[in-house]
Amino acid sequence: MAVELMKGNVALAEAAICAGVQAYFGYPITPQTELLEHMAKRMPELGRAFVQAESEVAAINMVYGAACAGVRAMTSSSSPGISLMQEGFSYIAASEVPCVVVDVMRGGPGLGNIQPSQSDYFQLTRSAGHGDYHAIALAPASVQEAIDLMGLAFDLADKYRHLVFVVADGLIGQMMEPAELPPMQPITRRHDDWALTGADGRAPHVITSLQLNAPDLEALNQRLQAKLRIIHDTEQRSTEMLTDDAQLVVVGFGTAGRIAQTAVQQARREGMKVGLFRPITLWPFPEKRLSALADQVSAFLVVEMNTGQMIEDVRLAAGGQVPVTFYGRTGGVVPVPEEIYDAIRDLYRKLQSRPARE
Amino acid sequence: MAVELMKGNVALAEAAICAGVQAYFGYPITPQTELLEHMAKRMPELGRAFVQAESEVAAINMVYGAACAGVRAMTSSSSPGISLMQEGFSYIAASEVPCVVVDVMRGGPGLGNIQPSQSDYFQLTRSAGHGDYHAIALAPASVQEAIDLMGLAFDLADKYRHLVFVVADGLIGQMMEPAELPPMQPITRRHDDWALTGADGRAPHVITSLQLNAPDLEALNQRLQAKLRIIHDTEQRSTEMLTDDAQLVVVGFGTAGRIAQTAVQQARREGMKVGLFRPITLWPFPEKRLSALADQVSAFLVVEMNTGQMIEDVRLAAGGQVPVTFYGRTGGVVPVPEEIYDAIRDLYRKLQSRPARE
Amino acid sequence: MQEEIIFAGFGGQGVLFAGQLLAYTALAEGKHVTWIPSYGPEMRGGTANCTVVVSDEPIGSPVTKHPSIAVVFNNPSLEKYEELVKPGGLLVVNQSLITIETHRTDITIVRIPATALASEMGDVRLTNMLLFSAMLAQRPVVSLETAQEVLLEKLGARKAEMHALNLAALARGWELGREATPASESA
Amino acid sequence: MQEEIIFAGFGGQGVLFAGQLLAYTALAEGKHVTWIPSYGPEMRGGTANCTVVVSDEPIGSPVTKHPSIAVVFNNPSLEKYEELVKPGGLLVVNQSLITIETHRTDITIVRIPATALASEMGDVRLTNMLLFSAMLAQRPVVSLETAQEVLLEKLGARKAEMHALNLAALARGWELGREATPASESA
Amino acid sequence: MTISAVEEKVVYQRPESLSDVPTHYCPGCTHGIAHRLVAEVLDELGVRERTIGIAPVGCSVFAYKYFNVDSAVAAHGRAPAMATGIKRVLPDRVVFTYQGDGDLAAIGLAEIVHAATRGENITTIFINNAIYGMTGGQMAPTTLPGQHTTSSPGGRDIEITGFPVRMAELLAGLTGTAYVARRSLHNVKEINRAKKAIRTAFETQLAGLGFAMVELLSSCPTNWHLSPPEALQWIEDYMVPYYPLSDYKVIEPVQDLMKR
Amino acid sequence: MTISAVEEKVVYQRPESLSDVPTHYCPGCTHGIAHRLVAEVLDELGVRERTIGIAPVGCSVFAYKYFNVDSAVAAHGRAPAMATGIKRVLPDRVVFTYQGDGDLAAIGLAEIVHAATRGENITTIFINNAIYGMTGGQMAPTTLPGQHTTSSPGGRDIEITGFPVRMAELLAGLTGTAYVARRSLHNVKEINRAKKAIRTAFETQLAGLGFAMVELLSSCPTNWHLSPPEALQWIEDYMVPYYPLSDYKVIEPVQDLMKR
Amino acid sequence: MAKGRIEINEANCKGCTLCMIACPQHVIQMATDRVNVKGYYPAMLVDPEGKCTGCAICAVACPDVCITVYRQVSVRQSQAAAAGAG
Amino acid sequence: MAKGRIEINEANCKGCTLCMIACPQHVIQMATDRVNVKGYYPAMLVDPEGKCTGCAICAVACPDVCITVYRQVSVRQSQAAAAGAG
Ligand SMILES: Cc1ncc(C[n+]2csc(CCOP(=O)(O)OP(=O)(O)O)c2C)c(N)n1
Ligand SMILES: Cc1ncc(C[n+]2csc(CCOP(=O)(O)OP(=O)(O)O)c2C)c(N)n1
Ligand code: SF4
Ligand code: SF4
Ligand code: SF4
Ligand code: SF4
Ligand code: SF4
Ligand code: SF4
Ligand SMILES: [Mg+2]
Ligand SMILES: [Mg+2]
Repeated sequence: MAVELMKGNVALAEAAICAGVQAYFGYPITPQTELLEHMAKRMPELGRAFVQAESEVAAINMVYGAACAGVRAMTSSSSPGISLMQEGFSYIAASEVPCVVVDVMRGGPGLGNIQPSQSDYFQLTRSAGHGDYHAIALAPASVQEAIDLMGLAFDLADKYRHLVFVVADGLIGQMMEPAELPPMQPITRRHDDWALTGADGRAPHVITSLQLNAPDLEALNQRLQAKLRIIHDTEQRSTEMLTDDAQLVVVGFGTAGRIAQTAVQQARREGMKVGLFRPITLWPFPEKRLSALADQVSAFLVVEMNTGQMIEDVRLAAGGQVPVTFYGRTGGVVPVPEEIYDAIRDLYRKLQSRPARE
Repeated sequence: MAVELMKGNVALAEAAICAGVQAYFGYPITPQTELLEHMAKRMPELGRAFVQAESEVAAINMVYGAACAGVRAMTSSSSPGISLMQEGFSYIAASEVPCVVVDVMRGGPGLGNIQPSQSDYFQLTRSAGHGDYHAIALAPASVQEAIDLMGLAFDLADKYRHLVFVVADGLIGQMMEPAELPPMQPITRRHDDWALTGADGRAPHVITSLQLNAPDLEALNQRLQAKLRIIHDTEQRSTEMLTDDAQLVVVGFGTAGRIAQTAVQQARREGMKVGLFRPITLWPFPEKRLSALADQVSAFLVVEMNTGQMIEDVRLAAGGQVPVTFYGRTGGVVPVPEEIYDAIRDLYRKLQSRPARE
Repeated sequence: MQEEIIFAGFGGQGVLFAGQLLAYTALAEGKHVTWIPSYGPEMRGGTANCTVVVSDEPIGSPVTKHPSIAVVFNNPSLEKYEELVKPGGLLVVNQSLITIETHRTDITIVRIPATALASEMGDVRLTNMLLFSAMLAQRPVVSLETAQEVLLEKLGARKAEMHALNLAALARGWELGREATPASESA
Repeated sequence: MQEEIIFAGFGGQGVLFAGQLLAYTALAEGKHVTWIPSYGPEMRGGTANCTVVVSDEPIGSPVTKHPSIAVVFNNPSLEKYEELVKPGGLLVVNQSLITIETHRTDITIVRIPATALASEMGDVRLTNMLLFSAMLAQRPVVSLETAQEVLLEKLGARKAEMHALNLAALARGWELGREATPASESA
Repeated sequence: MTISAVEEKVVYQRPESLSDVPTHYCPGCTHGIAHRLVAEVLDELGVRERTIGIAPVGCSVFAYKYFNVDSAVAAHGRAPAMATGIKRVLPDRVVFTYQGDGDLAAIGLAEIVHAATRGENITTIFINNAIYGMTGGQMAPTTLPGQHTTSSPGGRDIEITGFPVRMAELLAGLTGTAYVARRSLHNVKEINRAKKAIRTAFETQLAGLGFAMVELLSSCPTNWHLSPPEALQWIEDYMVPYYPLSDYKVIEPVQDLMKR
Repeated sequence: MTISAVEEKVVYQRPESLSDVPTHYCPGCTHGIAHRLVAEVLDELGVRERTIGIAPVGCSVFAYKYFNVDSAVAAHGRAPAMATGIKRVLPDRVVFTYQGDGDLAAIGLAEIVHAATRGENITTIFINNAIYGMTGGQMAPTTLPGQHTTSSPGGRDIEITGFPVRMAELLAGLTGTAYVARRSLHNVKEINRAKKAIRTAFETQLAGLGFAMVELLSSCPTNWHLSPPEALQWIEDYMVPYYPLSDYKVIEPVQDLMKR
Repeated sequence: MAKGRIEINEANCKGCTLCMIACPQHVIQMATDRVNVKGYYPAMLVDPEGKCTGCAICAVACPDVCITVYRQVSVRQSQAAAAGAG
Repeated sequence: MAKGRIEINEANCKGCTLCMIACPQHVIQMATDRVNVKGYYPAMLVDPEGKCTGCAICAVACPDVCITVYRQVSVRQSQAAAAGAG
């Protein structure tokens, strides 16, 4: 595949197609709609399933159904639509069927607006819906990374029979950037050991999240938690820049992390020992690496396009060792590098005026 | 009012009536249903509104509507139903209309079961739905407290024009205990300054969560956050027992906290310096008091009926000063005092074998 | 004083009501009390049981692993709860329906042919009252008198005949409970 | 080398396409590039603008407060972006529609009567091409030649006449851009 | 008859129930006509001061800016639930919802059907423009067979997407509804008929007779990619045949109202 | 005709598509009959091995234990969406949903209507017992006027709660449906008729003709507080008059199927 | 009249009486002397006079699929039927 | 024929042409020489012969409520009408 200039939403759609998604179900919502529209065109061309659902509630339950049949299935939406899917998420996680969901986040709460935002962090990373579990959440910061993580999302979903979110925002969804698609993956049958395909020559397969007996449900939860522990231990991903000798590390995911990169470079140019840490997995949060950094740096500056959500994970990872401060913009306002630079500079000055940390 | 033996669900309903709830909208779900059924009987008797909605989605939006009219309005549900209300919650919070929602939590994820659980902690305290906000969350541990907090819930909702959760579980909902109802509060008109009642002799009132212009939505978020900061600073509530000289403090909310009380008493009887801290507000989490305790104790033991959710708040409040360990049961299994006692004893022994903390 | 009492049997045997009667009576006597059912997955049939905690102090946990008293109405309940009763505790057994043997020797076990007696008295639904007062006879968690008053109040507007029958059942259960030779002692 | 270019105007003026042409051309020249629209609340009409970052290095932020170049198609865009252009930057002004005065002296300002010229050339939709190449004339972010090639490719199967017109517009804009006396210099 | 003097009278002007602000609708979009008709009816019935309107999520999300009455914006599809909440606590107020076809017939289908079947005493103005206008022209449940939209780029294929849903007929079939009609906004005659239906719908509510809905066939020149006059013609040529204009449900007491 | 010998034949036994486990249903609950009929039809059509069933949330949540086929439990009301997901990726499988009236007519109304109007090639078995069985007897959308339930303790008051919704009629009105019928399970004759309808519904799917639903009037002795025989009588006396038994929609190709 | 008999799976029977009521020959009765494991009084065939016709009406009426129905058929007849079906 | 005239709120007009097409007297035209603040060519009354009847059809057709319609009425007539309406 050649490098092409692609819009994030379209890239996400096409990457899913390359990854062998066999069924897409969705409902229009800005700033995600191009993803759905691309699927509306491409999936029928390829003889795959596309249904514009009557709502996000229906869409996620269609995904649930298709995934029960053992195929790669997905939906995409934006914040209010994601809220409507919470019950479905919980069923999917409890049933351990692999599903992929793209959230192109927008300004909230409520109807809010259609500008980029990162304020679904909590509802995606804590427990999407009721019950005890975390979905895997992958946050790209570029169109290329969106493509790469889309493929990874399906692989992780299948590997762990789990729900995986690709967490973008309006900016990534709307941005055009050169990027390269992976080769088209052949469609293979998966999950014959549990998928619903008809009980032909075998005992019936059943997919349910019902466990009326409390000890049985506790056992299910223990199994889930054991799986999540493995994911937690093995799937933490992050990227960093200029952290080697950094005294101050800026932490930001997705768009905020990428914008911060420019601010960090600027600060470096002005002689400040500043680095950038960008979580790629929001859950599992890359706390191992961040904890290690906490031993080295004097402070973290968390930058988010919300009022401070991931900061909790940073504080947990930092474990009270170093101060964690925050810079955020909300409601669809995208921070510019200049303002992040100012926040870095102010904090850095404060650090300089304090006794150095051993 | 006299002390009566009351079932938790019925007590919650009747307490809401005493608090002047003028409209109830709900959908049946175990273990919350008696609350709805009591309302079905009582509200029409009192000439107040009761509607069995077609779904939880409809129910929360009916509440939203009635609350827009300036009256005290509520719904109740249990975990899967609460998941379905997430979008509605976000609209309500953004629109700043006072609403009260009771969650009688049950085992999850998915359909799970109908036994008591506390696994909605994240979805109630982080951000119920998309966007940046926290609802106020009140967690009773007895029928009397359920009554008291129900009244408080309406007062806080009105005071802050905010969404308030009363967080119970199947055990509190189904338990009978002696309790006393407050006097019936007269119904008064509230919120004439913003409620929708018809633009008679004044400019129209508008309630919307739409702010298409990002800076406007950011301003809304700033206003919301300022309000939440006030709530955070002034409304933290908790109760504690035997903490004065405690080296180990057990932290649990609602039912888990109450069951832990017996275990703590047992441990005290056996000479262990153990105390109990029970958050009553889950948001704002009573971190001030808990931070203070962190200065004093050698460890916290968090007990929850989930796989560990509130523990994040305890760890954040403890700020890395003291180890925070966890004991939890899930899937509707209710821990008995005996097993919590064992957890206390084991941890306490470990603490004893370590050098004392200065 | 604190007692944790579990009533356990089939749905329809009046298990939950026996517990509630105890709870109402405890309240009438100014005691602290909690009552919780374990609500089973099935609509009806199946298992029904409830835990009542009665105490002079405010009650912490309303659940317990080891009750001080268990009143068991059928075989599965005996199987489940005999093990769990606290040493020194009391196990009241509905002799009529329970065919399996008990084996604990560190607790008091009394057997009452309650279902048979209730049928004899003309209403099988009196089973729970018989077992209830037999329990009180062994462990006066609340007084029989208060229980009688509370029962009449709860029966309310029902026929006088019903009142009399229930009172008679309470009285009969009490007698049997007092007379019963605890299995542990006889063992 | 990194340039941040903002194109701003009304919806329908070809603002977004001008930005995309730049992005595609940059890609063709092997540069790093990002293009983002600011998608306004309204369906259409209203404001349209996009930010293009072109760089020899991988690009960090695709947004900026202070672009190095702004190409403004109408009055509101001038009002908004004149302030923001980096000192030493470039402001390209659609003279035909912009009635208000500029005042920055620390940036290069060139005025092109693009809409009028486009009408003259027979299609008002050529406005964006005129402004685009005028910008290139002042700041060769990408080469005009590549831009021409890319444009032809994007126009694709359309009439030859269209191709010719667009190429002519690019050429004309380039000329005007080169000839233009920057306002800052003339001031 | 002798005419003694000639005076100039205003025979048409902006109704009071419509705020004096320009709308954000595209040129020729008949959302604006629907707004005006509702406002005129509120004026004529003299109920503006006790009316509460619920705007949907859709192109008419800003209806609260245009109607000079108390209003709220519902979550997408939930206007009937919100209206129910309000009407139940303020039964003497006039409560109406204004909803698009994505809002009412897709995501909000359960809410409208249940409000209707409950006989909720509210009025619903339903704008059927066979498209999701606000999000840029995707297929709606009411999109016609063969119609090209951004999510049915090859034309709506009934083999895959099924058939457009006829909401007036569907709601008329429910016992709880009092008045259900379909009208169109594609020419002056139909506009006038639409207004009468809207008036009847509000009168139904004022008389406490239950749920009333008027479905209005409306244009979306932008997403149909037609000029405003072409768009009106498209309604006449393609929509009206599929969505016949008629009264679908008029319970007896409403018939009496209409006779007055 | 000379009878040479007499042999004993099994004339009725448990169908293979029904697992050999006792159900959790209350005595006399006709959910069990509905299960059996579906299983018999699957057996007769020889499709058990390629059938996928979707159980609802409701008393029949355990249907997956009883049907000897691959199955899933949907979220409350969402069985048609889940079935859509499955059928779209496995079009040659037989996919059916089994849903109660709370599930299908209340919370899941949008999903069933849209599956139907899309002409989704699935079969829906709809158990109308005029009550929420599983949660202990609350009012359902299908609860009859005046019927006492735990959430309409004074009897369903149509002034406040509106009217019971007739789903067969509603779905029959949609263009996308191929076969819609209502039957009852209250006596042997009706049970036999119900089975024929269920068979037609599955044959409709096998022939690729689109959405088919059979509504079955079913008893809930427990929450109606009637003995099992009384409950059947109650269906006949009260439900059948409100919910007439009939074929509501039989598109032509289905009529042809029925003739065979 | 054809001759038949039924077998009732007593363990699964819930004593709902629907088979008893449905049987046109009135040869099903409810046990009164015993309950099954679930505590129900099961239905039973009481057919001393051999009135059961094997009509299977009881089986159709039974919600719990407890009833297996047998009918006596002449071999010739059944062969004929089998041939006819071939 | 009654005599009338219309006033068009040019600022709000979106140039959709629907009034022009609706007017039975063909006395509305679209401006070609000027656009309004929103960039639209507004509609305008071009009625040199005084053909406008004040029928208000244009106002009914206008989606943006831009048109106010005036009609000349005789005072007597109008008084009569007023009396009749009383
Ligand atoms: C939960 C949710 N899903 C999706 C959207 C995005 N959305 C906004 S308006 C709309 C559809 C509007 O179409 P319609 O109701 O037909 O109104 P129109 O714009 O055509 O008048 C959608 C899908 C949303 N705001 N919220
Ligand atoms: C989201 C959600 N809301 C509510 C419930 C609780 N619930 C379980 S079954 C049921 C209704 C069942 O009634 P119906 O569909 O009529 O089936 P039946 O039990 O009568 O067969 C309800 C409300 C739930 N499980 N999930
Ligand atoms: S997009 Fe369509 S419906 Fe929306 S305002 Fe424009 S023309 Fe009207
Ligand atoms: S509650 Fe009703 S529907 Fe449910 S199993 Fe019992 S009788 Fe059947
Ligand atoms: S087969 Fe017929 S006759 Fe025999 S028991 Fe059954 S119903 Fe009665
Ligand atoms: S119908 Fe079936 S379950 Fe009912 S009594 Fe007869 S055999 Fe038993
Ligand atoms: S009032 Fe009538 S005649 Fe006059 S401009 Fe309008 S439509 Fe034409
Ligand atoms: S109808 Fe209204 S908006 Fe359209 S051109 Fe005429 S005056 Fe302008
Ligand atoms: Mg529309
Ligand atoms: Mg039901």
